[in-house]
Amino acid sequence: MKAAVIRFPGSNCDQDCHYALQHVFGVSTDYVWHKESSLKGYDLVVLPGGFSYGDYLRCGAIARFSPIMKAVTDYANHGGLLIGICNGFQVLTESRLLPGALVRNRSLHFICEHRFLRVGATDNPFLNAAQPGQVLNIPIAHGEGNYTADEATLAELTANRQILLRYSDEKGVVSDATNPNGSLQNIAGICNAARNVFGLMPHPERACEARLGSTDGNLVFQSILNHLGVRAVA
Amino acid sequence: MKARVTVMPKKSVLDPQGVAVRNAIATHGFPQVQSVRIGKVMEIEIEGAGADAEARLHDICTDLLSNPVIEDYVLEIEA
Amino acid sequence: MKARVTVMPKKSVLDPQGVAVRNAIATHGFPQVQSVRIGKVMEIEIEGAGADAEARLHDICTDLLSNPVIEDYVLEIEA
Amino acid sequence: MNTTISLPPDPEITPAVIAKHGITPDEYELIQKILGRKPNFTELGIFSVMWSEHCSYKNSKPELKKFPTTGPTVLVKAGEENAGVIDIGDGWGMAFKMESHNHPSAIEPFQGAATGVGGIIRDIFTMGARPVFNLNSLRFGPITGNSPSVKTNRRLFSGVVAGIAHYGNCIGIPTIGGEVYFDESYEGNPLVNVFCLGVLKHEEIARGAAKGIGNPVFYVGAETGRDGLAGAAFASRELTEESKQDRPAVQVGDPFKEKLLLEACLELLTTDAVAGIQDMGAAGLTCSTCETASRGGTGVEIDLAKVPKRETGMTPYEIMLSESQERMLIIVEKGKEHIVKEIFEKWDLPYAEVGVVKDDGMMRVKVGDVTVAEIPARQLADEAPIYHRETKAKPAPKPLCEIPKTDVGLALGKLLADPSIASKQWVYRQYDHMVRDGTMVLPGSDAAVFIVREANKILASTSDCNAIYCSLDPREGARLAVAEAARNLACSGAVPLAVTDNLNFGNPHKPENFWQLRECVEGVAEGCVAFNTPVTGGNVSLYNENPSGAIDPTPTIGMVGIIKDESHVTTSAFKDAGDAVILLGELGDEMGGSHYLKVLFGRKEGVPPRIDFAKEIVLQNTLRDLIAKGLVKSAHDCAEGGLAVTLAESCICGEQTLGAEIDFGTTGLAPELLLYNESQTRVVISAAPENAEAVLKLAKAGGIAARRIGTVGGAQLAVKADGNEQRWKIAELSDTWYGSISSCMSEA
Ligand SMILES: Nc1ncnc2c1ncn2[C@@H]1O[C@H](COP(=O)(O)OP(=O)(O)O)[C@@H](O)[C@H]1O
Ligand SMILES: [Mg+2]
Repeated sequence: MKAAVIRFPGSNCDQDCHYALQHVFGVSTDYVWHKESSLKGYDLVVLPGGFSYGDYLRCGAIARFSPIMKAVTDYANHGGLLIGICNGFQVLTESRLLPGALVRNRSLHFICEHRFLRVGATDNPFLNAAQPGQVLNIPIAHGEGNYTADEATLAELTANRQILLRYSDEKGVVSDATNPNGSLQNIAGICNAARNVFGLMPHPERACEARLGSTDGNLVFQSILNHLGVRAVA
Repeated sequence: MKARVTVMPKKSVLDPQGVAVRNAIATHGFPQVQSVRIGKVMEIEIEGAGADAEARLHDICTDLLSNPVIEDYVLEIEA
Repeated sequence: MKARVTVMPKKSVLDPQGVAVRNAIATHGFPQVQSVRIGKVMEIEIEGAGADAEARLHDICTDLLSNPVIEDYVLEIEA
Repeated sequence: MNTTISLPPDPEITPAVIAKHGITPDEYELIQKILGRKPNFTELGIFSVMWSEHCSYKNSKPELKKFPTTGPTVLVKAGEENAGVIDIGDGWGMAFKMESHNHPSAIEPFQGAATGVGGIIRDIFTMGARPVFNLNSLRFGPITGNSPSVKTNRRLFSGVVAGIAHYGNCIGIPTIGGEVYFDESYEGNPLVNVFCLGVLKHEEIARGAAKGIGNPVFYVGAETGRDGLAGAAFASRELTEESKQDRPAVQVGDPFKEKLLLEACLELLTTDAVAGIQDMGAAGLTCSTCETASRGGTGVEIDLAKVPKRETGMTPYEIMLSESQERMLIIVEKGKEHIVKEIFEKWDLPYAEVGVVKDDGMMRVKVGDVTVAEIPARQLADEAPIYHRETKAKPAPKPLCEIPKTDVGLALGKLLADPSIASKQWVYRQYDHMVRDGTMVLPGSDAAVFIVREANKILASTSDCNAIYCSLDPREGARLAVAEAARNLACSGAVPLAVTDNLNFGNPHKPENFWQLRECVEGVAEGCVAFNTPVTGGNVSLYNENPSGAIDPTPTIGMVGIIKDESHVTTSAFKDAGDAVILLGELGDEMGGSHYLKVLFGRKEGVPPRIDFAKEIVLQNTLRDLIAKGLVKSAHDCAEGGLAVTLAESCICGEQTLGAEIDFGTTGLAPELLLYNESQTRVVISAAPENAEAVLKLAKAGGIAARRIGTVGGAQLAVKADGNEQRWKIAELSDTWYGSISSCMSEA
């Protein structure tokens, strides 16, 4: 299996994602520069966190027009597995590969801390290694992670079981008190209707080693490997 | 040619910044302020564009300068 | 009463956001765009304010809504 | 942008113009002697920034020589380059430094702090090091209450934190630690000291010298605008009402540009194209050209017509003095120009060949064929006049005659609520402190711990300075700051390696202020000798005053250490119910300069605690031995607020909260003295119950007092001594400590 981590000029979690895939899971992983135009031969594409083009105007707005995004869109439209983490999630909504939008946290502050997440549906390539309702401990670090969508979109997301992660407490209870940023229905991550594109604000790549406080992020990468029928070799 | 684009959050979308500013104004001793909505304004200078400049600016407004999911824009050409 | 406050970065102050957007528009096939400057616009609704409302809004503009060190503001009262 | 340069007739150089540039008549004489003629206006501006305190250290240099700067691990010494470099083993080194942005932050907190972060990061990657983490040390006036000045302090505090967050988060360097204090003395003159650390292989160390006659000089990075005109000169004056007129001194940072610049420069440094590299910080193009020439023993000639500019009609004076951010000067090996072009085009960054290295020792500035400034580079960069300022000792602090009493139970809550002691979560939550995936100990413990994966090294880092102690006794206060930094590292399991310092003081022309500076420098030097931690660099910020006087002397210490084994990483929170709580060190009895006096009685007085370095070193060595033997589950040093605050923090600062039952037995100390004294050389540790005896034995064998004082567990912190008992609900202590700053900040 081969994975690609897209590198926008302002990406800053690219190395962390690369490390998780290459060194924690032994997946052969390349960096792909934003000026490239092809994604042939990859089984997984990651849009990492960071500030793609400085995130001026709106997060992810300018990245949407970078040369590589044409290839990313084609790749996704042909069923390729695509995951956008934090800024990557913002790029996905700006590119309309996922519905809705991510706006300023309701506190107006950037928030970096460990958070509990309740797993929604698991019948997808991204969380099949988890149990529905399982609670994961994965950090967040964003200023604009407040997910919003109109009612019709929300109804569709719900009906199609596309809401994969919600901010919760340690026991999995989802409430306003456990909502760090004002996200609609505490949404932390969603997938598209075809279930090959996943966007999430939390950083699974920051939860891959016990020495950094949690290994729950591994479930996401493990799920992808399961789906592709690959065994980790690290 | 000069253009001015104003981008405002849609009425249906929560504007956390606007709410925060309203509260700040209220505690600043001006509770009569009912609501504040905050948007962006962009002043654009263009040189030597063709007759289709306005149409192209509209494209840029929907593609780049605003996100139609959450925002509306107004384009004014100032000659 | 409605007021509209437009806050723009001062001319000599770097506007990294404007520069980034100008570059994005240029690579978007519209290189005739010479410059973009980006500011904020705030739509404020006020009810039952006294005759001094405008003066007080000016105070709020300098104290709260703009940073006079790097920004200029324009206050418009829309009836 | 295509630009023209204005060459207006030079304003006449009158005594008033000279004075406005902060140049004394004697200095003007010296300038004329160096040039052999009168300077023109541009040259006057160039001298004024290079000879400002910020760039020349003309008031502090003789003092800075007192620091120990050598040692077997020192690869690049303080003062040689933009930052010192220390060996961390296996061919790896670290470059780190602290820098102040106090005055810009007072005028525009967000951009002032942001550009401070940008500046210190450039100092680090200029050395060829990849920045891996940042710290920040902040001081503001009080933030509790509702007076207009308190509101201003809150605005400054929130703006500074947001600015640091903006820059550090965007560029992707985690801000993993720091300190924040609130005190009246910083009213109107906040301190913003920022620290960056980077790692590199020994052979990757880059130099800031203009080497190789005939080599082209490249300008890379952001275009030059009129921002921050003469900021260095500005930072070298007192803040007054008139400072607000100095508004053009505000620079706006662009962290995205800096990210591009960082990546492009590090990529370029892996090639053989670079002969020298220097960031443009304070005094921009002026400082970088004359410093590289001076270090290289060469001359540099540049043509301002070729400098990328953002605005039209700038004068040579403005271009030379601009402090636009995110710019670097690179001396390129002749024939390798194409490598620079390729890399900077890849990163979409402006670059231009603006000049050439010459053999005549001159810094020559031209516009096309017209020479607009011509100054001997070495004299300009290195021969600013040096002043030996007058000193006048302040009276020694008087011992306290009595220790005021209050409800000792309520006192703990008040201390934990004091913003200087309360949790700084409101601050560090806004910083991305996990990016780069190496933060093993998150902010909130005694020291931040970061594993540098590429080097497989675990570094611990802290910044410390209790300025109350320094205001009462500057020498002892400075010694205490170094000792506390070392103790914080020891508590995390680390061995201290080296120090960077930021000396924040008032106007040096006032003899008391200069005396404080001298005492503090000597105190820091004594501490660094004792802990064997050379000073690798730092920064001096003088003229920190407001209308009611100078700030408390604040010699901020940034210390870095190394942890030999992953299993030695230790944090300050109690881990498991049933664990033994052990005090290493004495019960103590020094109340002078304590937070108990300040927070509860508004008194900053008394003789601050004394530090005995020999004893302190025994304590720290013993603690590290115990940690290495796997006997220590938590370690937290006693600092502001004394034993009671230390115990409470160990109960509440972890992922879970735990109570503790503490019994001191018979002490003979008044309860407030026992609980809140701030004697040094004390650490509270916890250990598995079965290891408690071994810990006590080993500590005593090492020559350090140690006693078991209780057991972890329950929902309360209970402290018994001399027949009295105090009980506090952990949940309440926790709410107070975590909530205090955010509740202050949620007020208007
Ligand atoms: N307080 C200090 N302690 C030790 N060295 C210092 C101190 N202040 C400045 N230095 C050293 O003096 C040299 C010049 O520093 P500086 O002018 O601040 O560099 P920059 O040009 O980046 O501002 C640096 O090597 C710096 O580390
Ligand atoms: Mg420097």
